[in-house]
Parts: sequence; C-alpha cells; structure tokens
Amino acid sequence: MVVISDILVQGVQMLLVLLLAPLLTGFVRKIKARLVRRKGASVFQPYRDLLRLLRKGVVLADNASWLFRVTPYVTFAAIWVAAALVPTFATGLLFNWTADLIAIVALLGSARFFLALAGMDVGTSFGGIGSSREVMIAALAEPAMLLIVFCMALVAGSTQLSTVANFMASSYVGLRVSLGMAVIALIMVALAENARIPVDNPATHLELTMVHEAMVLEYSGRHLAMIEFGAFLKLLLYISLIACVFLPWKIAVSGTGPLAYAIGAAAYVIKLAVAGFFLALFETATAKMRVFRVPQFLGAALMLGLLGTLLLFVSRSF
Amino acid sequence: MSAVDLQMACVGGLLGLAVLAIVLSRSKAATAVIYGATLAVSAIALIGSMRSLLGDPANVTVLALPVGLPWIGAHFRLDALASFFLIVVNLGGAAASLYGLGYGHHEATPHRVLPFFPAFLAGMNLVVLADDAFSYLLCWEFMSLASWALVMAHHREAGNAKAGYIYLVMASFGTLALLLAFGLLAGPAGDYGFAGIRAAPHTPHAAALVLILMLLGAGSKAGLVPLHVWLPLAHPAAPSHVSALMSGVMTKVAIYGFIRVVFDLLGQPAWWASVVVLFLGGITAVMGILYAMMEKDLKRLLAYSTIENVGIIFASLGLALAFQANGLKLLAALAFTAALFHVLNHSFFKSLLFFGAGAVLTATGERDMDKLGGLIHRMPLTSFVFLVACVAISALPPFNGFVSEWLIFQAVLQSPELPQWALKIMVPAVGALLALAVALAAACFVKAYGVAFLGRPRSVAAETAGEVDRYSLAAMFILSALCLLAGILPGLVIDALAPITTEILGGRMPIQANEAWLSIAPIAESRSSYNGLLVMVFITISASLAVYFIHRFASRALRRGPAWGCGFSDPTPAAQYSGGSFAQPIRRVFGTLVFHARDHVEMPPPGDIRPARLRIELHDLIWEGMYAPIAGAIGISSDRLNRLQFLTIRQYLSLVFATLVSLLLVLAIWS
Amino acid sequence: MNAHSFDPVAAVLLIPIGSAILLALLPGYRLTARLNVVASLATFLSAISLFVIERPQPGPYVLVDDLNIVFIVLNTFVGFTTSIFSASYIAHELETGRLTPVYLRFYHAMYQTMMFGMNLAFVSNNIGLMWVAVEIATLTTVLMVGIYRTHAALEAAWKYFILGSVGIAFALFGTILVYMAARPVVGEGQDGMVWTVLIQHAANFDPALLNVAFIFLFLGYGTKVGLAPLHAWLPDAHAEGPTPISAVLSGLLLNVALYALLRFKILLAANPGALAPGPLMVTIGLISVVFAAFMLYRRRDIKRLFAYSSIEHMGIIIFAFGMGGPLANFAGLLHMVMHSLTKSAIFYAVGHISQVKGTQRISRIRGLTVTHPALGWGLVTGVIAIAGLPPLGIFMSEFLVVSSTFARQPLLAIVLVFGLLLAFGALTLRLTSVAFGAPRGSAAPTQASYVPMFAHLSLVLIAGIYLPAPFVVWFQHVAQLLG
Amino acid sequence: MQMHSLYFDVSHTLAGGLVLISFMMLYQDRLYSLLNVFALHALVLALSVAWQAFIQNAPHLYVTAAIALIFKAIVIPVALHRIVKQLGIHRDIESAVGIGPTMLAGMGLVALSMVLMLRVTAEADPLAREDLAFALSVVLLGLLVMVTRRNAVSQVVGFMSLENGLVLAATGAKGMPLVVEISVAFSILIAFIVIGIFLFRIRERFDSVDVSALDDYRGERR
Repeated sequence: MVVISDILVQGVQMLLVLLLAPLLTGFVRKIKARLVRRKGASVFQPYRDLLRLLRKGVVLADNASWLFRVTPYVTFAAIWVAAALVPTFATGLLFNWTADLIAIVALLGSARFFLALAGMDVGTSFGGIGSSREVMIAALAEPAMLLIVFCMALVAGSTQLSTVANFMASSYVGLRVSLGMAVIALIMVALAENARIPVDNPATHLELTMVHEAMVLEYSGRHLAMIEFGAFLKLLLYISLIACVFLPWKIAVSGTGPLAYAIGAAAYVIKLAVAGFFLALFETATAKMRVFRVPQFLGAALMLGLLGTLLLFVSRSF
Repeated sequence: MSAVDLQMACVGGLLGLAVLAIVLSRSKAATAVIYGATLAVSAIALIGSMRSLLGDPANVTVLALPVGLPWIGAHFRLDALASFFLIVVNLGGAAASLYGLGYGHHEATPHRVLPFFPAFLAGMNLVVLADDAFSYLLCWEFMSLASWALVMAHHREAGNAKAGYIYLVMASFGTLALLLAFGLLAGPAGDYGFAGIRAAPHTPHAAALVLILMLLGAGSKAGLVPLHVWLPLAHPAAPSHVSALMSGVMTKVAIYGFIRVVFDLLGQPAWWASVVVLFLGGITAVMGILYAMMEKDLKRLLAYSTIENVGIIFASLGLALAFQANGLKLLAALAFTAALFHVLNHSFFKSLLFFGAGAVLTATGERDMDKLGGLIHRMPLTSFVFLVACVAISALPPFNGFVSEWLIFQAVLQSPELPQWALKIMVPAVGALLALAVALAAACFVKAYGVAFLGRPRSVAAETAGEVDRYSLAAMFILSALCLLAGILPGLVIDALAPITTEILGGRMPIQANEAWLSIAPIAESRSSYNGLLVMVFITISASLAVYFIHRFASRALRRGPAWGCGFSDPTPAAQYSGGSFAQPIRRVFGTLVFHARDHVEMPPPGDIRPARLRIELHDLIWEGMYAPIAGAIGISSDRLNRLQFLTIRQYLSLVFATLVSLLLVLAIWS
Repeated sequence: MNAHSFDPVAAVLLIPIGSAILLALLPGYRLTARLNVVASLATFLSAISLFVIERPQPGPYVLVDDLNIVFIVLNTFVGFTTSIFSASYIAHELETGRLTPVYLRFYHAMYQTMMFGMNLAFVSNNIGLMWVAVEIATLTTVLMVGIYRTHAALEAAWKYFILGSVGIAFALFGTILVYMAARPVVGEGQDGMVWTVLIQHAANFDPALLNVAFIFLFLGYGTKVGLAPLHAWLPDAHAEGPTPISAVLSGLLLNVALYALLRFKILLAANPGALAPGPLMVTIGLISVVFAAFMLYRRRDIKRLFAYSSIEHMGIIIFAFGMGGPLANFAGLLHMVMHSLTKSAIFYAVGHISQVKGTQRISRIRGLTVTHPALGWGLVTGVIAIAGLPPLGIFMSEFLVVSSTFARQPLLAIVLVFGLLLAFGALTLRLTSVAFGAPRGSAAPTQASYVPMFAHLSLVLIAGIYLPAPFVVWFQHVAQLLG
Repeated sequence: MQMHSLYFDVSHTLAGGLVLISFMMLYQDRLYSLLNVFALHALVLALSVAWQAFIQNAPHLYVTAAIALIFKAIVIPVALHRIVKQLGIHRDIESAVGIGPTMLAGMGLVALSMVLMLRVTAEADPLAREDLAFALSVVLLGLLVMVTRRNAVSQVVGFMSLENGLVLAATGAKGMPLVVEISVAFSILIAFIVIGIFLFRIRERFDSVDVSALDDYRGERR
C-alpha cells in the first residue's frame, strides 16, 4: 500500500517535471521579451514548438549512423531520470535513494557524452566545433559541480539530495560564507551547463559563436524535439536543484500526506517563477562572452567551489 | 590439491606452453594451439582463484619449493589479496588468448610472439603468488623480460627498438629500487621471507625509505608520473592483445606489489605517507589524461589513459593509507575497496579498448586516428563494444567505471574525519583533481570515438575496412558484458572484496547484499547510496516510453539527404574535425601551461595560392626536463672518461704508480 | 689404475704440460684440435675426480681445499668447453688464413701451457710457487694475444706485457714482505711461504708489515684482475687476441688473480692487528664498476665492449668480498662462477658473429636474431644474463650483494646500483642495435659449434633458479673461510 | 757483536749505494751514460747479494749474484748499447717531467719508504729493516724512472733497476726460498722485453702516442 502511494507520488513528480519544463522555458523567454519591451511569444510557445517538430518528418544526413538516431532518446531519458531524482516538491521520494547528487551529475554527463558523439557523427565541421567546445566547457564545469557537491555534502554530511534538503530545511544550518560561495558557483555552472548567456546563446544561429546549437545542427523533426525537450528539462532540473538545496522552503517530507505535498508543489512553482525571472533578468543584463573567456568564467566557479570547501573546514574548526 | 598448488600447476602449464611454442614455432598450427591452450589454462586458473576468493577467506594456502635462494627456498602464498589479483590477471589472460585466437593469424612473425605470451602470463601469475623477496623480484623481472620480448616482436618498425630499450632500462631501474626496498626490509641478516618481514618491526625512517623506493619501483612499472615515459612507447609497440595485457593487467600487478609491501608488509603506515601517494596520484591522473587528449595515435592515447587510471587508483590507495594511519578502519576499507574495484574495472575496459584498437589495426592497418573515421558503418559490432568501453571508462552510469569513481568520491567526502589539517585540506583538492581527470577522460574518449569511428572515412583504408573475426568479437563482447554487469551489480563485487579489506586493513564495508533492491551504501543509505540496476532500468523504461509515444503519435517520416551544415557542405572528409582540432579548445586551456603548446599559423599573403598551414608545437616537459638532461650528462661524462682508452703505456704506468704511491701515503698517514 | 694410485692433482698438472709438448711437435689441424679437446677433457675429468677421491694431504707445494677446488673445477671445465669452441673457431681462422699452421701448433701448445699455469696457481700451497705459476699463465696469454701479428695485436700484447711485468714485480715484492712478516714467527726457510703454515700463525705476524705487503699484492694481482685504474691492458688484450683467448682471459685468468687476492685477504683477515682490507677492496671495486659502466657507452668494438663489462663484474666481485659477511662472500663466489660461465659463453657467440660478419664493429652488425637466430638469441640470453636479469644466475648474486649491502651501508649500495644501472643501459643499448632491427652484414650460414655456448647458458639458467644443496653448503663454508 | 756491526755497515753501505745510484739514474740525460750507470747499479747489487750470501752463509745466493753480475751488469747493457746503435735511437733522453721535479719526487719517495719501513718493522732485526727500506726506495725510484722517461730503452732500464730492488729485498729476507728461481725468472722476463724492443722495432717509445694512428685498427674512433 505504502509502496503503491510512493510509486504514485514518484510518478506525479516525473510527470510534473515533464509538464513544467517547457512552461519554465517559455516563461523565461516571455520575461526576456518583456524586459526588452517586446511583446514576445506566449509562455506556451515551447509546447507548440515541440508539437510542430513532432509533426514534421526527419531529414537524416546520408552519413548518419544508428548512434545519431539513438542519441536523442538516450539523452532525453538520462535527463528525465536525473530530473526525477531531484526533490521538487517533496523529499525522500521512493527513487531518491537510487542515486545521489554525484550520480545525477554523472547522468547529465552521459547525456552530454552522447550528444557530443552525435555532433561528431555526421562529419561536418560544425558538429566538430560544437562537440569540441561542449566537452571543453564540460571538462571545466563538471569538476566545479563536483566541488559544489563536496561543499554541500560536507555541510549536510551526505550526498543524498533528500537528506541535504531536509538538513538545509532544518534550523541549525545557519548562514555560512562557504554555502554562499557554493550557490554562486552552482549558478555559474548552471548557466554554463544549460548553454545560457554569457557562456552560450540558446537563441543564436551565428555559427562561430554557437556551441550547443552547432552540436545539434543536423537534427530535425522528432529527434530535435527530443533534444529540445531534454534541454528544457535540464534547465528545470538545475533550478529545482538550487531551489531544493539552498531554499528548501516549505518542501514536503515524504509520507506527510497530500496537503503537505500540495503546499510543497505550490511553493515549488513559486520558486521556479522567481528563479526564472532572475535568470531572464541576468541574461538581458549581460552579453555573451568569447568562447575562450569561458574557461576563466568556469575556472572562477571551480575556485569558488574549492574555496567554499576549504572555508568549510575553517568555519568548522571553531 | 590445495588452491595454491592448482595455481602453480597452471603456471607450470603456461611455462610448458612457452617451451612448446619454441618447439613448433614455425608450424602453421602453432597459433591456434598455443592460444587455445593458454585460454584453457587461464580459464582453469581463473576459476581456481575465484573459488579461493569467494570461498573461505581464512583459508590461506602456502607452497614452498626447493628452488630460488638456497637456504630460503621459493615460497608461494595464496591469500585473498593474491586471489583477487589472480582473478584480474587470469581474466585478462583468458580474454587476450581468446582474442589472440583470431588476432594472432594476422601476426607476421608468430615465432616472436607465441613463446613469450604464455611466459608473460606465467610471470604475472608468479609475481602475485610469490611470498619471499627473491622469488618476488625474480618473477617480477621475468615478467618484465617476457613483456620486453613481446614489445620487441615487431622490432623492425620504426621506434619500437627505442621503445623496447627505454622500457627495459626503466624496468631495471624499478627492479633495483624494489631490490633496495627489500634489502632494507630483510635487514642485514637477510631474512627474505615475507612472513619474517611482516613479523619484524620497521623503524619509521626505514618505513619512509621503503615507501619512497616502492613508489619508484612499483610506480615506474605502473606508470606514475614522472616515471611513466616508457609506458606510452612500449604498450602500443606490442601486438594489441599484449598491449591489452600490459595496460590492463601488468600495471595492476605493479599496484599489487605496492599494496603488498606498503599495506601488508610494512605494517601501520605514517599519515604523511598518504600525502605523498595522494599527491602523486592526483598529478598522475590529470597529466596522464592531458597527454592522452593531445595524442592522435589511438593505441598511445589508450596507454596514456592507462596512466590516468593508475593515478586514480593510487590516489584512492593514498586515501586508504590516510584513513588507516588514523585508525579509521571502515573508511580505509571504503577507499581500499574503491581502489580494488577500479583495478578490476580498468582491467575490463582497458583490455576491451586495446582489443578494439587492435581490431581497427587489423581492419585498416592504421593507428593514426586522423586517417580513420566512419568505422561505425563498416565495423558495427566492434564499434558498438568500443562505445561501451568508452562510456565505461568515462565513468558514466550505469557502467562499472562510474561505480568505482563514485566510491572514490564517497571516500574523499569523508575527509573531515581526518585529524591532520594537511590532509583535511589536501583530500578535497585531490578530489578536485580527480574530478577534472574524470571530466577530461570523457572529453578524451568522445574525441577517440568520434574521430576514429564516427564521421566520414579519412582514408581509403578506413573506407574499405571490414568487420574482424569472431574470436576477437567474442572476447570483446564478453568484456563489455562484464563492464555492464559490474556496473549494475556493484554490491556483489564489493562484498567479494570484503575479505581482502578485512585481511589487509582489519576492517570492511557494510555488507551490501543486505541493502534493498541491490543498491549500495558505503556508510549508510542516508549519507549516500547508488543503485546501478535501477538507474539502468529507469533509463531503459523512460527511453522506451519516449520511443513508444513518439512512434505512436509523432510523424514517422524519415528522409535521407546530404548533411545540412548551415548550407555549405564540406567538399572533402579532410574538412571534418580531426583529433588535433578537436583537442584544440582544451589545448588552449591547459596546453600552454602543461605542454608549452603553441599554434603557428602560416598564412600566405593575399593572391598567393599556397595553402595556409597550421603547425602545432608541443613539448613533453617531463622528458625534456628530466630524462634528456640525464642522458646528456651520461654522454658527456662517458666522453670525458673515454679519453682513458687512448693513453700511452707510460701514462697508464703513471696511473699505476700514482695509485701505489697514494695507497702507501694513506697507509703511512693511517698507521 | 685404481683410485688410490691415481693422483688427480698430478694429473691436473701433468696432462696439460705433457699435451703441450706433444702439441708443439704434432702437425695438422684436425689431429691437434681433437687432441687439445681430449686433453682438456681429461684434465676436467681428473679435476672432477677430486670430489670423489679423498684429497691429498697439504704438502709444502700442493694444497687442495674447499676454496681452490671451486676454482680448479671451474677452470678445467671452461678450459674444456673453450677447447671445443676453439676447434671450430680456429678452423675458420685457418680457412681465412689469419693463422698459419706453424702458429697453430704454437697456439695449441700455448693453450695447454696456460691451462697448466692456471691449474698450478690454484693447487699451489706455496705463495712463491703461486706467483711463478701466475707469471707462466700471464706470459703465455701475452704470446697468444699477439698471435695475429697485426700491428694492433702486437700493440695490445706489448701493453699487456709491460703492465703485467710491473704487476708481477709488485706481487713479488708483496710476497717477499709477507715472508718477512712471517719469518720471525714461523722461522726461516720453506715454511715461511707455505700457505697452510702461514694461515695458522697469521695472528702473530707483524701487522704493519702485512699492511704494506697487502697493498703491493693488491696492486700486483689487481693488475691482472683488471681493476680500474690498473685495467689498461685488459680491453685491448681481449679485443685483439683470438676469441677463445678472450674467453679464457675473461673467464679464467681474471679468476686466477682473484684467487690469489682472496688467499692473501684471508691471511690478512686472520691477523687482528692488520688493517681490514675491506675498505680498499670496496673502494676499488666501486671505482671499477662505475668507470667501466661509463666506458661501455663509447665502445664500438664488440669484443672490447664485453671486455669492459668484465672489468665491471670484477669490480662487483671485489666489492662483494670487500663487504664481507656470509651473504656478500657467498654472492661474490657465486658471481665469480656465473661470470666465468656467462662471459665465456658470450665470447663464444661473439667469436662466431665476428667471423660470419667479418667485423668486430658494432655499427656493422644488425638484426642478428633475423639472420642467425641461434647466435642472435644466444647473444641476447648471454647479455641478459650478464646484465643481471633473472632467471639467470648473476641475478641471484647481484640480488644478494645489493640487498645485503643496502641493509648495512646504504650509500655504498646506492653507488653500486647506480653503476649497475649505468652498465645495464649501455649493454642493452648495444644489444638492441646488434640483435634487432633490419639486418646488416653478411647473412651467410655458420658452421658454428653451439654446444659450448648453450651448455654454459643452460648451466647459468639452472643455477639462477636452482642451486644444488652440496654446492650451497660448500659455498657457504668457503664464505666462512673468507670471513 | 763487533762482527755484526761490520756486517751491518757493509750491507748498509751497499744497499745505500744502490739507492744513490738509482738517484744518479734519475738525472742522466744521455742514453749511454744511463746504461753505464745501470751497469754500475747491477754491479753494486751483485756485490750486496754476494755479501748477503757470505754473512747468511747461503751459497745459493752466489748464483743470484753471478746472474746479476754477468747478465745485468754486462750482457744487457752491451745488448742495449748495440740496439741503440742499430736502431739509431736519439742519444739524449726526452723526459716527460723535468729533472728537478723528478729529483724532488725521488726524495719524497725515499722519505715515504723510510717512514713506512722503519716504523713498520720496528721489532724486526735492523739488517732486514734497512734492506727493506732501501729496497722499497729502489723499487719506487725505478718505477719513477719508467714513468718519467719517454724513451723505450730508458724505460727498460728503469724496470730493471726496479727489479734489482726486488732482488735486494729477496736476498735481504734471510732464508727466503726460491730466490734464485725468482731471479732467473726475472732475467728471462727482461730478456723478453729487450728482445721485444728489438723485434718490434720499438724505437722511441713503448707506445705510439698519436692516437689518430691507433684509431683505424682499434676501431674505437669514428
């Protein structure tokens, strides 16, 4: 009986992230448009885009291999699973125990791995540009991410997101300089991972500046839809990650009944809205940087993460 | 017949096969016979060692033979640690033999390979079994010698002779370091038995010296930076299945030596020892993978990535040392288990990768990735297993590479438990290095796979390549299956490793079999847990869900067409990203510091029809900074001394005279 | 003859000298070569019989004890195998006309005379007689080094002769001093030179006089051992003489001088007042090892290369004996035996190689394992053995020397290891170029006699893995004697 | 006692005379004169050996004395004279080290041997002590001559004087066996050397100093 309900809740969470992801992206785009005094497309535009892509046929390059066709589903699945493991409105869900934060990072990593391979598959120079730059960014972003994980884990004594969230929610965390650094670093990493400004520009199609877009240049139709959807999910995932770790406000604990879940869900949506707003604000306020400035940007994140970890010991020592 | 007897019998069989191979070296059937027999023997040895590991852990069998050092004899001992490494050795051996059944037929000079292949396997088995210093070193050097002979199998190819030479010298350097270490351990009385060494107390200074010497000796064999220089030369020079053994197994034997001495014989370690090992491990990991990233020769790339993995293993061994020195047995067991787990995994996927490289080599005759490409169309099976290996070595779930690295990170996260500040600060830093190494490894293998197997063929050889024989494929598929199994059922492996940790460290990880749904939890589920099986199930379910819905509701239309490429299509495959261009961003980030890398672009003036040229300048700073000067110094001093060859008799007489007078003077002053 | 009337010592001495005279008279290659082999075999067998027959009582001139029986047997054995090798080698030399039948007679006679000299040096119980015997051996080898009559050969022989004579003089002076030291104790006359008597009373000798004596003896016999800086004659003598002689020089003559040194070391060790010879031997040994190691890098003549490696190994042996102690002495003895066997085997291989390739230039020999597998792999095995790699015998002795030294004198061990590694690098460098790579030079098949080479190598291999108990006990006893 | 002091004085004088003559050799710069001095050296040696034979009443030593007298004092010098003539060797000796430094070195060597021997055999009988000390210095001086002279003949002379020192020591060692045999052996050795010089036409030196000449057949230089 308990198991049934647990599975139910878990399923709800998985569907919830699926539903919310495009909406979040649409919301961010809308805000960005408004901030530059454009009317902008409706917040539901992403759904329409996905449906349109699904309806279109696929144009596959002659040279494309089976790997190219499998990749969209693999990446989507990996990201979706990862997203399902992050506590959104409630912690301690059934499957949270299957993988911890490190595993989630790794899942996203495998999604990227396959995407980069797909970029190489067709054998155009654009795919090469995209993949090589993507892996370069990842090579710096992943260590930074892991350091942030260390930092959180050392505070909460666990890499298990639910435990971390509960711990953060509890009163005796206090305000810590290292946590501050960690959250800044995490935001920087999140920007890089989601190919947002200033690292990459999701909207651009100017070849030499694009990274993520160049990688998926050869995709079309349902494949592209899958990849787009994956991207939406990833953004949602990172935001909910930040939310559940650094502002676990009103997040429900497992088995505390539907009411708590509802409150948690409401709080979650609000958090997403706030985060999305700030993201849009930031993106309109800053410009994209040259590709080879990105290493400094991520190196800064890495340093912040390391510093946070070390300062943690200092703050612990007294 | 006790377990150790069985193993020794197998070793004897292997040695016999070596002799047999010499006898029928030039006959046609030799290849099939020898590899078949080696396969059988290693399979038996594998089963035997598995039984002794999974069986009663307390059952340690010993065997003394009246050979070796006369008044000591040769002692052999089979305990949990030894049996684990025997599993690694014999599994690798069996796989390589199976692969060789097919691959060996492409060998031009089989009589230079066949005798040494079983001898090499026998040597590795013996090193793991040896229980006294003399036998240990004898077998160690025998192993090196056999592998050297295999490296020299293709002695006519350019550079192989040099590779063999450097390998032999470095190996002898390592052996001499080990020799000194054992001399110190055995003491002036010369008590060379491991039992005696284990019992005897060792002063801190002696222990420190031994640790340094072991790092030199075992480290040079395992490929610790900066003693790694021989490895990327020698491993690729050998035939591919031997390269697989050298990279996947022999480095592990070296690690076994380090564990045996430092953890087992030396007794309670000092905490600072761990600092050294940690530091070396972290540096090795990052340097190794950076070298690999810059490499365009497929097999050398794999060799460099071996260096990276060795670094990871040493780092987690360092962690184990740190915890052990502070009496944190559980955590030490965690780190140690992680190290052993990674040993196992690396032996799986590195052998697999070298097999794949060998298959590519036989199919195309090319090791240079910039002449490959598009093999996924022509060698579908090989490229599939190679992909599996790439995913595994890039530490991506649900494969095995991820589990061991996850365990290592879990161990790193326990650093707050350590009392020493140096370690508290250092461990996370090393963790960062490892994370960097892991990320770079993923990048490196995207490059390897993307350039060699994807894209369009860059040479005729790559266009006309065909799938390899079934033996090779069988070997590769078995290994990739093992990669997956170890990834989704890590709990079983961890429990199997428990006897070793109890034996060596006196502590063990919690029993994983008790965890629900086969998930693993190093300390407690609330702290961290991972379930490879479920992760895989989820991914498959959600992927198939996606596929189902897409194919149910979305358009099924699919049309082949030329690549879009933003409108302008590349005329030639040469326009694709090559290995060098793929590595360029990372070279820009790290290379300028680590390799003094420079890109020189020669752009002809407008109107000039000459093509623009890009020249990349890389420096191996370790070689130029360490080895070249030493060689130079030796050359200069031997030139100086060589003048003594051309003196006149009178001058020689004056030498004698001078010696006499000086000795007499010494005597006059002394007495 | 039954075992009692048969006197092996006499046989060991008389067979060579007798056959020497005979060979000097007999013409014809086949007969003399065979006779040479037979005589050496007979000598070897009678030496073997020393094990079974009870040893003769030490008289004023003759002594057979545990120490020298090792040397005698080794000496006669290598002498035997070398005679087999020399048979096939000399045949080729006659074909190419480097040797005329006259010189051939001379060669065989000298060969047996040299064996006589060496055996006499081993069995003699009288330090004066030993001195004379060593001189005989030296002079005969001088003549054989010069046998090709080329300018280089004469140069080498002459250098050997002059330096050797000075060595002789030193050794004699040392011998006289020993007698002077002994005289007050054991009285005048014969006894003052009988080793067995000397060793009994050594404790009461005038220590200071013994010290001076040892310095002269060390330099005198050390010149023949070829220790740096007294080594100058050795490389050229090895390179320019006939290869069988190089084999004998490296394999045996050095041992003769070494044996003399050991005798006097024991004498000195028996005297509490005298300075310990250890430090001197250790220093010179290390100098020889490191020096020879460096010299190896610049060699272009393959025989000279291995001559220098002999210097290196003599250094190791002297070092081991200088360190003393049961382990090091055992190692020293073992190393000496193994080196004799291995180095002579290498010279057998090198002899045939230089004959078939028509040169001793390393740079003109490539890819032997392709053109002449037996010779090539034989050389590879030999060099691997001489470089101290397992599973061959020298590894065991080097293992014992280095490990036992490191526990006692770390710094010395490190210097030694440095030298070993250096020499290893040089030898393997040459080996890779000679044995591997694209072949160079003639690929004509050889009618070589591989038996001696592979016999030695297999002995070395067996010894590296398994030493029979009796040998071990016996070595250990000798090691005790050496203190 | 009276007699003993006499014995002592005579043998002392003779041995000292040997050392003195070795010194004379050091500053000879003409070949012939060197040979003459060597003949003198051999003569004095013969006398001292004979004296030893007399006081030790060891008749066999007379043989040694005779050998020294006939072979070394007469045969060899004459033979060398003829060689010098026949091979047309330069009459003057080119020395590697100047006469002055050589003499100083010689002084040092004598001092060294005195220091060693006189202290060494403190309790041995004075006769032997003196003899040893002188013998050692003669040996060292002979070696010095070999080392400092470039000329083959003079090197031979140096070697022979060295060997004279040995004989001196051997005869001084009371009751030493094999002395005769040893002296014979040495004479043969010297004969070898002299014949070698003659056969191999080694005019100026034992060794051809210019390495370039050696290279081609030593195969040791590019």
